[in-house]
Amino acid sequence: MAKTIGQEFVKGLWEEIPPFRLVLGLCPTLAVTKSVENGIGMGVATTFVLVCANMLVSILSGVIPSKIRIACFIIIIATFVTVVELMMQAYAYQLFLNLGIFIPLIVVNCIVLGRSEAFASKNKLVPSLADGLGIGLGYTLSLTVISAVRESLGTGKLMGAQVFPSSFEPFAFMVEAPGAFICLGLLLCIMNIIGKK
Amino acid sequence: MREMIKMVVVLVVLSSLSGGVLGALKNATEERIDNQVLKFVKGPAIESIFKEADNDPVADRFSLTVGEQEKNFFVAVYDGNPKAVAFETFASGFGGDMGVMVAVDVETDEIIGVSVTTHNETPGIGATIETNEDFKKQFSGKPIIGDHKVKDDGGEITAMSGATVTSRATCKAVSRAGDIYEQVKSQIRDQVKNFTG
Amino acid sequence: MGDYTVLIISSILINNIVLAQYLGICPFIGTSKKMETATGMAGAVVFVMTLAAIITWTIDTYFLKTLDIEFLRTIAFILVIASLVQFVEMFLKKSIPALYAGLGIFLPLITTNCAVMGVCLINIKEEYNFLQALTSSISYAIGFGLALVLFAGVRERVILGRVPRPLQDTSIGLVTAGMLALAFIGFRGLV
Amino acid sequence: MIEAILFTLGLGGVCGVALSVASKVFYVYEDPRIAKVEGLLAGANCGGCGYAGCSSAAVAVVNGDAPPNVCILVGPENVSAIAAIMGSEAGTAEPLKSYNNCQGGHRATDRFVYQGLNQCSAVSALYGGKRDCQIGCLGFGDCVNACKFDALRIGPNGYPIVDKNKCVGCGACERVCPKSIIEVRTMSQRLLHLNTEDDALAPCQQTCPAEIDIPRYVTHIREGEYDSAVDTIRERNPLLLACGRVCPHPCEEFCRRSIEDEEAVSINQLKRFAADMEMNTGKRLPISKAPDTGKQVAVVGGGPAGLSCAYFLRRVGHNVTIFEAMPKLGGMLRYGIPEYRLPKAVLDWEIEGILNLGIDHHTNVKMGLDFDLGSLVGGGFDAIFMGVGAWKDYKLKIPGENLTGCFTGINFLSAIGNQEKVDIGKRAAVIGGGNTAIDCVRTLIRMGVEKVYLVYRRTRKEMPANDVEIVAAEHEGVEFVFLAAPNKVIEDENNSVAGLEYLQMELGEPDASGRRRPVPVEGSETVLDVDTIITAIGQSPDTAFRTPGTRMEELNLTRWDTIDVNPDTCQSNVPYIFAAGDGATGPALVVDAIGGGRRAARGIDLFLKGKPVTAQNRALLSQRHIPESIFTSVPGVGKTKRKPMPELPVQERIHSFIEADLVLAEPDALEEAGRCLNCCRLCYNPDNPRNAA
Repeated sequence: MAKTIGQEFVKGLWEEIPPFRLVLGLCPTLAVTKSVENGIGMGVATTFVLVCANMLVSILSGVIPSKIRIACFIIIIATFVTVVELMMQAYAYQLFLNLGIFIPLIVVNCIVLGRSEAFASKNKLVPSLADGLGIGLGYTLSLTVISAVRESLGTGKLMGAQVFPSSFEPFAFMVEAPGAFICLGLLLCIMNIIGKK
Repeated sequence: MREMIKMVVVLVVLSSLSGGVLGALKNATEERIDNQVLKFVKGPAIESIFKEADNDPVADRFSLTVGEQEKNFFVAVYDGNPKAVAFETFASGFGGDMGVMVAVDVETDEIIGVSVTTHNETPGIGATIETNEDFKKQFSGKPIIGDHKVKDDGGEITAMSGATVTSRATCKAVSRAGDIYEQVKSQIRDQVKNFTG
Repeated sequence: MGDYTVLIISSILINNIVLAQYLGICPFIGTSKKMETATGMAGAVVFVMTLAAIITWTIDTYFLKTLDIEFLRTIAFILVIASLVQFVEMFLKKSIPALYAGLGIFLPLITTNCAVMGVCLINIKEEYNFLQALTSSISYAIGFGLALVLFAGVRERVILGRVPRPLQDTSIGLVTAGMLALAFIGFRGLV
Repeated sequence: MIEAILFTLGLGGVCGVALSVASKVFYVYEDPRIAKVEGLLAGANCGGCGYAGCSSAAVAVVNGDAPPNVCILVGPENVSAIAAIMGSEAGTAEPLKSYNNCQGGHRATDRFVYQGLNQCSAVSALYGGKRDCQIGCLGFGDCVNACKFDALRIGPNGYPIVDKNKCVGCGACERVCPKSIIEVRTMSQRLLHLNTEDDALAPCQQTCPAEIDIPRYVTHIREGEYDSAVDTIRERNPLLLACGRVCPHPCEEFCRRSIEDEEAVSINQLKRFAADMEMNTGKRLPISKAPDTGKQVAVVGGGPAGLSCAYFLRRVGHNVTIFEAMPKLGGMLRYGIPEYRLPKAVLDWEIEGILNLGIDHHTNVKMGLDFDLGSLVGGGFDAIFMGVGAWKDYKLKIPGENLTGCFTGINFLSAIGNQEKVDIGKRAAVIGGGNTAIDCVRTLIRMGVEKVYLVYRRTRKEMPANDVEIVAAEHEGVEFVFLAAPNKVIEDENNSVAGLEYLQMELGEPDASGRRRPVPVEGSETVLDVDTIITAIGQSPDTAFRTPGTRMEELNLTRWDTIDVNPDTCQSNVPYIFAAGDGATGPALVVDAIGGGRRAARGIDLFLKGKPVTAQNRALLSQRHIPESIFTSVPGVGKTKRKPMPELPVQERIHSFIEADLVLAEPDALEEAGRCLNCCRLCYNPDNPRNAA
């Protein structure tokens, strides 16, 4: 527990960056990374839920009986997911349409529940906030990277701007399901190579 | 037993708190969400009809009860003069219900324009109704009240080639719009006056 | 009847829940290392998915829609699914220990299986009626099981291959899943 | 908004109530630690650990199948908390270490030429591997590749070698090994492991009632690692000094060398050599033990079975208290085996070492007199081990048996062992043919008795005593009277013994045990002129511990008065009472009692942990050999001379109780250890490597 707030924050960006180091939350990772926009949107939504749920769980951890803690965490998380859902409908409707059922599915993203249980329920408010923010931003970062790879290879464009010369024939399959799996598998492999000391 | 009661109480309190918070949030954002939904779902259809309107017809709307249903009416203001409303009707197309937005001049009871909101038609055939302006233009200027039919059925509308079913469904929807308009014509006229750009 | 055939085929093969809809990937990767585990998990998923779909459909239709509180769908569904899973687990453990040993131990894994929640949401989104919802959820579950069992079969062989160290485990697993997904794309022409 | 609140309230209520009720209605007992461990896991049920959800992972941790750090989500605090939960029980808190069981390397023959992938998992898919041996190492080193800590390498003989300093016990190697060559076990798991059909077992190890890993300690001795040899023996036998002296070494009968060579490897002498090495340095080797479990076990009887059981229970972390009826611990080792075979100083040193582990003991307390079952249960003991031995001599049931000058074997020996003065005469007869009888005659010789007879109703061939002992007794001048059935004791005017009348016997038809039944010859009464008679014709347990009014009365006894237990688990019909040793088996070898004590410790450990007390899966038990490992010929083994055991000259030894048998000298021991073929199930090291089998 000698970690400072800063370290708690930073670890999410590299040491425990999901979904590479913590191989969790794969479904949205694969599903929404067709475009960078969606990737970032999903990342931000997850970060919001993570931070809020972490904070609330760390505040309430004294009150919640341990036997039903998972149920309580689920309620808390589901509440924030619904908040995100409503806010997104109100302010970013296009993104809401793009992400579709993956927004309500943040509730079953193991990263969120995992952090609540593993970290927030045992730590004070500020470290929990830092942890949530760190992991959330790490997740956003990963999603951005994956979606950047997939979008650029799959469509030849990135955020609408052409990144490959027009002679480049996009690998259409990169934006399809098989591309998602293979892309993530190879990125995981690259992370393994980099991470090896 | 005590423990069990505590568990249930905590669960109940937490879930009802969450319900309350979400309910409040929903109330607060409801209007905006409705706007967003209409803007993204009906918006494009309305805009394509009311291209020259001074106001935002999606925002300027009222609802009336027709039969048992609530129906939204979008008001278009031309030169500070609210003179047209648009509303949606449905008819069964080739691939299920098809939504058609019909705009009516409240002063002359003539159709201003017709556009499709939602459909599930066969791509390349029925689905071309989205872009087939020639087909849709046929309705403009016709009185709203009355039966609209394709030529095969003894009407005046030329069907899209190869997409008779879709064309018929459009006619049917427009005819239904006429029925509705007839029922609530006076109410519409009263309501429209409130919107003065 | 034809509609249902189309629904079944498209749910199992074309829109396979894992390989085309990207749902339930965590348990898909996690429980596919051994064939035994995979078949157990597949069975448990069919069971829970069907049950969950029935209950959530009922709740959605008779409570959420009538009370006009559809925005509470997420919280209601997850609570119902989590409680249901826990309930079924306790029930099996006490009453049918043999079945529990085979399927029950996989039940907790299903709580956070986004496939279950996902199918419930798809049923609502597609505005299925009760029978359609039931058919689609059973078919999706079978699709999940099919993908899982196929994948486990492949993975059991993959360990015999010489996989470079950085690619080992999850990494090669994902690439394998990609190949499987590619094969499933071939079903698209079916309907 | 009101609807929203009401709905969620209702939903929460329904779910909460349903689950609470269900948790009561569908309650099933679980190890409480599972819930505790599960509470420390993330609860996300993500499956990242490879187990089916958090509760499965918790079960795996509690069963010792998964390490405490199994969860990929939780941080180090939780891992150490889980380890702490598990640490309160023998098991995972101890360092897990990888052990390589196969010493075989390339010694076993190959059945086919394999040219596939260089991976164990691949070759094992093909008929279980190319080696002839079904259990042996395949040698492609999947384990080496699996190890993330560089703790494994393939040694020069083609089998993996573990670097114990680097091994963290993660179990990766064990999981990839398609055989059971690499085993990751805690010390407790190894201590209580019984020989199984799948183990890499040499014939000698299969035979040893205590299941000592003989090839391993002989190898240690050969390589001069005497401390390791002692540690290896101590994994199975805490009484190595005593056993090294008194064990009749059944293991040597199955030594593969004895098939081709004249004599087997002198296994027991090597054990004694290693044990004496430790004692003679005067420094005790440290004995590791698991963290305390907080469970209390009472061991009734401080003999070899009790000491062994107490020792193993203590090492796996339970608290043990020994209750001994005699003034000192040791049981038959002290009171049945005479000083010249096992010096008391040696025994004291050995017992002290066992007690040093932290075992309490009370002496001079007899069950049924000073305490009973009620006081043990009331005293907070969770389980009771009965190692009461067999101390009641059988009677001859002939007239005059109770005259002055008549003794019974165990009474006599224990009086001597207790350094009491025993009033014996000049001429003595000992009746019986077992080890107790031999111990009696050899003791009498040393006490200065002029003429010592040994009266036995069959012939020398049928004598159950150890042959070495009989030979030694012959050397020391004992006169054997065979085929003699005592008829009556002749009485003089002082109510003392004046002679022993016996009937001459002849051998008749073989009886059920295969021995020819002695039949008395009519009118052949003969009188031996003796003034002291010791009857040593066998013993049974003294059942005075069965105090009326306690549950002891329910304890089932066999018709020989021994405690009726399941031989595999040593559990009696009263679940918390276990028994082993002579008290459960009837008179047997010390090494049987030691093995029994360990089996009982295993049973008690299972019982204390709330696991089903059952026999170990595929355990060999009761000396069943693995048929394929018993050879009729051993090619490549030549004749070498066994190093003779040094002993005191007869004249010197018969006048004193000084230890008669001496220990091997170091060079001899090394040479003797070199005779070992280092066998496993099928492999062995032949003298001539060209004839490798």
